[in-house]
Amino acid sequence: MTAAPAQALLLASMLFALGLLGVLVRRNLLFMLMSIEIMLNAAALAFVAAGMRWHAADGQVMFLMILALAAAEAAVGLAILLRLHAAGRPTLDADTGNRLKG
Amino acid sequence: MIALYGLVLLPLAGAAAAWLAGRASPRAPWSVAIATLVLLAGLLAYVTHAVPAGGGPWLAHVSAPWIPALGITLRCDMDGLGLVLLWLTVALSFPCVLLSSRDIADAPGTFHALLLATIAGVDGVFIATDLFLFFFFWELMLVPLYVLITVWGHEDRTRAAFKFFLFTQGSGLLMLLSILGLVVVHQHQTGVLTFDYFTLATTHLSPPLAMGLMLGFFVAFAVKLPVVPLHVWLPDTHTQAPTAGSVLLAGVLLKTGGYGLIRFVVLLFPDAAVRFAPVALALGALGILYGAWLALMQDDIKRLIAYSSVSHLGFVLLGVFSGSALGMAGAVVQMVAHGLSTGALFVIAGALQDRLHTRDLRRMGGLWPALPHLSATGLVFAIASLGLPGLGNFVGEFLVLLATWRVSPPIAILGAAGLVLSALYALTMIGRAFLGSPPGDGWAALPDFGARHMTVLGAAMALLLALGLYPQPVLDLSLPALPHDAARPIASPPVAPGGPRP
Amino acid sequence: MLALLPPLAFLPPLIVLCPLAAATILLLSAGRMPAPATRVLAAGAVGLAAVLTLWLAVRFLSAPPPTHRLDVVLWHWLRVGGFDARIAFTLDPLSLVMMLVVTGVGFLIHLYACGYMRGDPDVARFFACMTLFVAAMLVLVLSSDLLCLYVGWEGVGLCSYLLIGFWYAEAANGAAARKAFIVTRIGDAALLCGLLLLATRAGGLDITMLLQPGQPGGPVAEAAAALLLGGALAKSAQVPFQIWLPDAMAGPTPVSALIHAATMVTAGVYLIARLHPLFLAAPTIMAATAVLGLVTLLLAAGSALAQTDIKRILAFSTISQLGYMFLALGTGAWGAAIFHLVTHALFKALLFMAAGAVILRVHHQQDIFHMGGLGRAMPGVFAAFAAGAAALAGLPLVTAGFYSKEAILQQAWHASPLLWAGALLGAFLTALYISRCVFIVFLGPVRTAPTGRTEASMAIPLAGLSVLAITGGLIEMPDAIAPVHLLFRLLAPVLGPPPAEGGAEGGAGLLLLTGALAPLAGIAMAWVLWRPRAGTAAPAAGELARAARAGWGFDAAYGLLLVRPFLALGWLNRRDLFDRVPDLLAAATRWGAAVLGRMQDGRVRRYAGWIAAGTVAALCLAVRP
Amino acid sequence: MILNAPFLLFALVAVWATFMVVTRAVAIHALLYLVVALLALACIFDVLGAPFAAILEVIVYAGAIMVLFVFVVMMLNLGRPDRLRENTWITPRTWVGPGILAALLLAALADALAMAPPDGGPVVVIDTRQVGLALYGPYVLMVELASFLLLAGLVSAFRIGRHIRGEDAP
Repeated sequence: MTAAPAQALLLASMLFALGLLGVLVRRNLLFMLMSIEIMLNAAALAFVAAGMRWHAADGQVMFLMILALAAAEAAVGLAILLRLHAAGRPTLDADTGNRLKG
Repeated sequence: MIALYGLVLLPLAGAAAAWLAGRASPRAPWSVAIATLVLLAGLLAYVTHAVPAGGGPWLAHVSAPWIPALGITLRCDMDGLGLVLLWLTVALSFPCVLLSSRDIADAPGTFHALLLATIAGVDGVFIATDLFLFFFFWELMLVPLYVLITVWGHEDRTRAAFKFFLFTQGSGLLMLLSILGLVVVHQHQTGVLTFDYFTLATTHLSPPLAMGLMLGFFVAFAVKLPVVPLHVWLPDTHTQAPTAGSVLLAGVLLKTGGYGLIRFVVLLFPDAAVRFAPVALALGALGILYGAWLALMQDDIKRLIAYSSVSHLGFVLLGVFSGSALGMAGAVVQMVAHGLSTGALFVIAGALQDRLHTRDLRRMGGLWPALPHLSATGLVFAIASLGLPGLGNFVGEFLVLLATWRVSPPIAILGAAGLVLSALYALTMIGRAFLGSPPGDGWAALPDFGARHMTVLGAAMALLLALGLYPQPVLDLSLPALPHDAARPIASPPVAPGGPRP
Repeated sequence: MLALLPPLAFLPPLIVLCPLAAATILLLSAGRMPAPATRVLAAGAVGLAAVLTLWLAVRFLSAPPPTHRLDVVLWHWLRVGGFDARIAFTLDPLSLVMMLVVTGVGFLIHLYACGYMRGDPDVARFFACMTLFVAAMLVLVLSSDLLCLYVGWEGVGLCSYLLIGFWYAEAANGAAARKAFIVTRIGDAALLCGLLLLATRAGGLDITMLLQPGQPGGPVAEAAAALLLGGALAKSAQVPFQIWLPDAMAGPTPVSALIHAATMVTAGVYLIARLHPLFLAAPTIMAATAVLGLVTLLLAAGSALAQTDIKRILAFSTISQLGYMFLALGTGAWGAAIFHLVTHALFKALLFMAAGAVILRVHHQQDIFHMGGLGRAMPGVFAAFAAGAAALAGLPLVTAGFYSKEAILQQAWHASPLLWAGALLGAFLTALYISRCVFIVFLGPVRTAPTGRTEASMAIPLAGLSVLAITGGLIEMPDAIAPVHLLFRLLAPVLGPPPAEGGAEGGAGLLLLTGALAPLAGIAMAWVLWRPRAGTAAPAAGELARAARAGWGFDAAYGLLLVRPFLALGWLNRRDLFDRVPDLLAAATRWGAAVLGRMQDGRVRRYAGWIAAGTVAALCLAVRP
Repeated sequence: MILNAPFLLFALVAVWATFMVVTRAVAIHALLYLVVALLALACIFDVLGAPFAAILEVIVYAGAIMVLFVFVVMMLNLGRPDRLRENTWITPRTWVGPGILAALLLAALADALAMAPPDGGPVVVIDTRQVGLALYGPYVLMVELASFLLLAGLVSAFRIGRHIRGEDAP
C-alpha cells in the first residue's frame, strides 16, 4: 500500500470547504457548531497526512491538540447554546446575534 | 525694512486686543478694530513713503532666520503688485468693519479678532517670499474665515463653510506638494535645502516636471480665484457668510488667487505657463460667460453677486495668461476694481438682508421710493460692475481683452460677449430689486443708508472713478517684479521712474 | 490769431464741463434741491454750453486754424505695454456741427422739459440724467481717441437706460430700458472688438493716427469696419438691432426728443462719418451699410404706417430716417448723411416735442385714433407739428428735410439706381405715414377734448425749432436750385471735397423733380385715405397691418430663437451643473460608507464569510504571487 | 500514482456523510451523519498509518463529543416546527454566495496542492509509542497548555450552564 498524502490533503480540502459551506449557509447555531467540528477534523486530517509524508509523530501530536481544542470548543459552545435557548431564543438563529439584547 | 513685519504683526496684535476688549464691553472690540485699521493704514502709508525712489522693481526687503535646519526664513519682499494689493486690503477692511460688524451681537470680541487675523494672513500672503512662510500665511487666512462663516453665517452656514474649507484646504495640499517637490528638486541639483523664492526660481526643471509642479500651484490659486470648474464653493460661501465675511472674501481673498497666479505660476514657471496658456485662456473665457450666465438665473441676490464675481475674475485669468505686461496690468486693475465694486455690492446686499430679512429677489421690487439712497448706491455699483467706461472695471476689462486679442481674437470676442451678459444680469438685478412695484401692499418704513454708509460707499465710488479715469499710478505699480533677470516672460515696458503712487 | 488760440483750446473742455457739473451737483443734492432751482441749473448749464458753443463756432469759423482742427489733450489715460490712450478732444468742423446740434437742440429740449416735467417729484433725477447725457454726448463727438469716444458712447447708453426707465414704478418701462441697453450693448461689444482689432494693429486708438493714409485694406480692414458697423447699427437702431427704439418711447417725451431722435441715435452715423477712410478701405462693408440702411428705411416706414401710438409712429419714423443716413454713408455721401442728421435732429425733436405737448393736453392719451380735431384747440402746436411733419415728409423747396433728403437721393442715384428707387419709395411712404398722423390727430372730429394750455417754456422751443425745421435746409442746396454749399464746404477738411453733382446735364434736374414729386404723391394719397370725415376712424386691420404694427415680427423671432432658448437652458442649469460634481463625490463616499458599514452588522455568518473571502484572497496571492 | 481502494472508499463515505450533515434539516439526522463521517475519517487515519489517531477519533470524537451533542439536542427538545423553520432558512438563494466562496477555496487549495511534490513512498505505521515519546518529549509544554485549555473550557461550561433553571423563571 502506497501512501498518498496529496490525496489525503485533497480530501481534507474538500471537507474543509464543505464545513465552511455549512457555517456560511446554516443559520441554526447547532448546525454551525457541527460545521465547525467538520472543519477542525479536516485540519486534523491535514496534519496527520503531513505526518505520514515525513514519517514523523508530530502530525498525530497536532491531532491530539486539535482534539483537545475541539472538546473545549464543543463544551463551551454547547453551553452557550443551551443558555441562549433557555434565555428565550428558541430558534437559535445566529443572525439575531446582532441584537445585543435578549 | 522691518516695517513689513508690522503689516502682519499689527493686525495680529489688534486681534488679541480686540479679543481681550470683548470681555470688557460689547462695543469695545469694534473701536479696537477701527483703531488697528487706522494704524495699519498709517503703517502702510509709511512703507509706501519710505520706498527709495528708483530703487528697482523690488521696493522693500526684510529677512530673518526661522528654522535654519530646513532652510526656512522669515523672508518678506514687496513689489508694486504687492503694494497695490496691500492698499486694496486696507481699503476694503474699512467698509468691512465700519459698515458690517458694528452690530454683531454674539461674541463681538472673537468676531473682530478673527476678522483681523484674516487680514493679517492676507497681508502676509502679499509679501511673503519664502514659500514655507507663504504657505503658512495661506492657511492663516483660511482658518479664521472658516470660523467666521461657521459661527456668524446665515441659515446654511455649516455646509457652506465646510465646502469652502474642503476646497481651499484640498487645493492647498496640492500646492504644498508642489512646494515640497520644487524644494526637493532644487536640493538634488544644488545640495542646498531652501524655501527661498528667489533661489528656487533658478531651479532648472524638465518640461514635464515644471508642468506638474505648476499645475499644483495653479489648482490652488484657481480654486481661490475661482476658475470655473472649481468655483462651486464660492456661491455657497458668499451667500452664507456674514456680510463682513462676504466683503472680505470677494474683495480681498479672491485676489490672493490672482496674486498667486502671477507671482508663483507665471513667474516661477514661465515656460510651463506659456505652454499652459491656451487652456487657461479657454478656462478664463468659460468663466466669464458661465459666471455671467448663471448670475442671470439666480433669485438669491448674494448668489447673483457671487456668480458675477466668477465672471469678473475670468478676466483676471485671461489677463494673467495673456503673457504680456498689458494683460498683467489689466488683471491687477480688474482685481482692484472688482474688489471695490463687488465689495460694495455685498455691503448693499447685506444691508438689504438686514432690512427685509430675505435675499430672495422674487420678494423684493419697488424698493427705490422706500430706500432711495441704498437703491441709488446699488445702481451705481451695479453699473460699475457691468463695466461702464470711465469706471475702474472697464479699464481692467479693456486692457485684458486687448492683451487677449493679441494672443487669440476668438477668446477676446468671447470675453467681450461676457460684457453683454454682465449688463444683462446687473440690470436685471437692479430691475428686480429696486424698480417696478413692491410686492403686496408696499414697504413699511425701512431705515435708509445713513451718513456713515454713504460716506464709505461714496469713497469707494470715488476710488472706482479715479481708477477708471486716471489709472496710471496703479498701472505703473502693477507690473510684478521678476524673481530674477534670467527668465523674462514679460516684455517690460518703460515704466515712468518715480511715478506717482496711490 | 495767436492771441485767440489759448482760450479757444480752453473752450471745448469747458463746454463739456458745464452740463457735467450740473449733473454732478444734481446727483449729489439727491433731490434736496428745490424744483425751480433744479430747472434753472439744468437748463442754464446746457444753455451756457450752447452759448459757449456758438461763441466757439463763431471764433473757429472766423479764424480757423491752418489744419482746421484744434487738439486739446487733457491727460494720459492709459499708458502700458505699448498701448497708449489719452483723454483728448479734437475740435474740427464735424465735431463743431455735432456740438451745435447737441447743445442747441439740447438746450431747447431742456427748456421744454422744464415745462413738461413740472410737478414730477423726481425732477432732479430727471435733469441730472439729462445733463449727464449732454455731457456724455459732447464727449462722444469731441473725442480724438476712440477709447475716449467709447466712454461717451457707453455714457449716453447709460443715460438712455436711466431715462427710458425714469418712471420705474411701471415694470414695462424698466423692461424697455433694459432692452434698449442690452441690444445696444451687443453692438457696443462688437464696437469694442473693433477697437481691440484696431488697437492691436496700430498700437493705439488715436483717430488721426488710425486714419493716416496708406492703411492697408483687405480682410483686416473689412473685419474692423464690420465690427464698427455693428456698433453703429445697434446704437442707431438699424436692422437687425432696431427693436429697442420703439419700446424706448416709454421714457418721458423730452427724452425721446433729445436722446431717441436728435442726438444719441445719430451717434452711429457720426461714428462712421468720423471714421470714413476706414470704411472706404472696406467696399463690402460699405455696400452692406447701404443695403441695411435701405432695408431699415423701408421696413420702419412700413411699420410707422400701421402704428396707432403717436410716439411709436415717430419712433419708427426715426429708425426710417436713420436708415436714410446709413444709406448715404453706404454710398459714400458723408456730407449728405451729416446734413440729414442735422435737419433730422431739428424736425424730429420738433415733432416729438409737439407730440408731447399734445399728449399733455389730452390726458396722456397717445393713441391717435382717440385724438382728432386738435388743430382748432391748439393751433400753435398744430403749426409746429405741421412744420415738423412737412420737413419730415420733405415738402419741396420750403422745408429743411427736402434738401437733405434730396442730397441723399442724388448720391444714391450715382451709386445704384436700385438704391435710389428704394429711397424714393421710402420718401413716398414717409410722406404717407406722417400725413396720416397729421390728418387723424389734428383734423376731423374731436374725440378727446383737450384741456389746459401749453405753457411758454414749451411753446418757445417749439417755435424756435419750427423756424429751424423750415429754414435749416437753406445752408446746403443742390446746384439745380441754388449753388449754396455752406455745410459741405465747412465739412470738406474732414469729410473730403463734396461730391460732384450730375452737373448741368438734364439728369440732375429730373432727379430733383422726381424727388420732389414723391412726397407730394404721398401727401395726396394720405388725403385720399385718411382725410377728415365723419364717423370714427379705426386702425387698419388685416395680416399685413398687424405684422407692420408689430415691427415685422423681429421681436417675436428674437424671442423665439435667442431669448427663450437662452433662458430655458439657463433655467435648467440654474442650480449650476458643476455644483453637482462635489455632491456626486459626496454621494459616492456615502454609498461606499454604507457598503463597508454593512460588512460589520454583527451577523456572525457575514463575518465568517468575510474572513473566508479574505483567506481565499490571501491564499490565491500566496500560491500564485 | 495508484489509488488504493480502501482510502478511496472511506474518502467517498466521509465526503458524502459530511455533505449530508450540512444539508440536513433535522438536527439528530445531521448528528448521526456526522458520526458516520467521523468514523470514516478514523478509518482513513488508520489507512494513513496513524492507528493511535484513529482510535482516539473513535473514542473521543465519535464517542464523547458526539454524545455531548446528542445530549444537547435532546435538551433542546426540537420538533416539527424546527424542521419546517430549517427548511425556510435553507432556500436555494442562500446557497449561492457561500457555494461560490467554498468552491473558490477548494480551487485555491487544490491549486496549491498541485504544486506539492509527489510522493509514492510506502506507508510507515507510526505507533502509540512514538506518539507518546513525542508528546512527552518536545511537546510537553503544549500538553500542559492543552490541559489548561480543557480546564478553562470545563470551568466556562459549568459557569455558563449553571443557572439555566433559575433564570428561566419569569
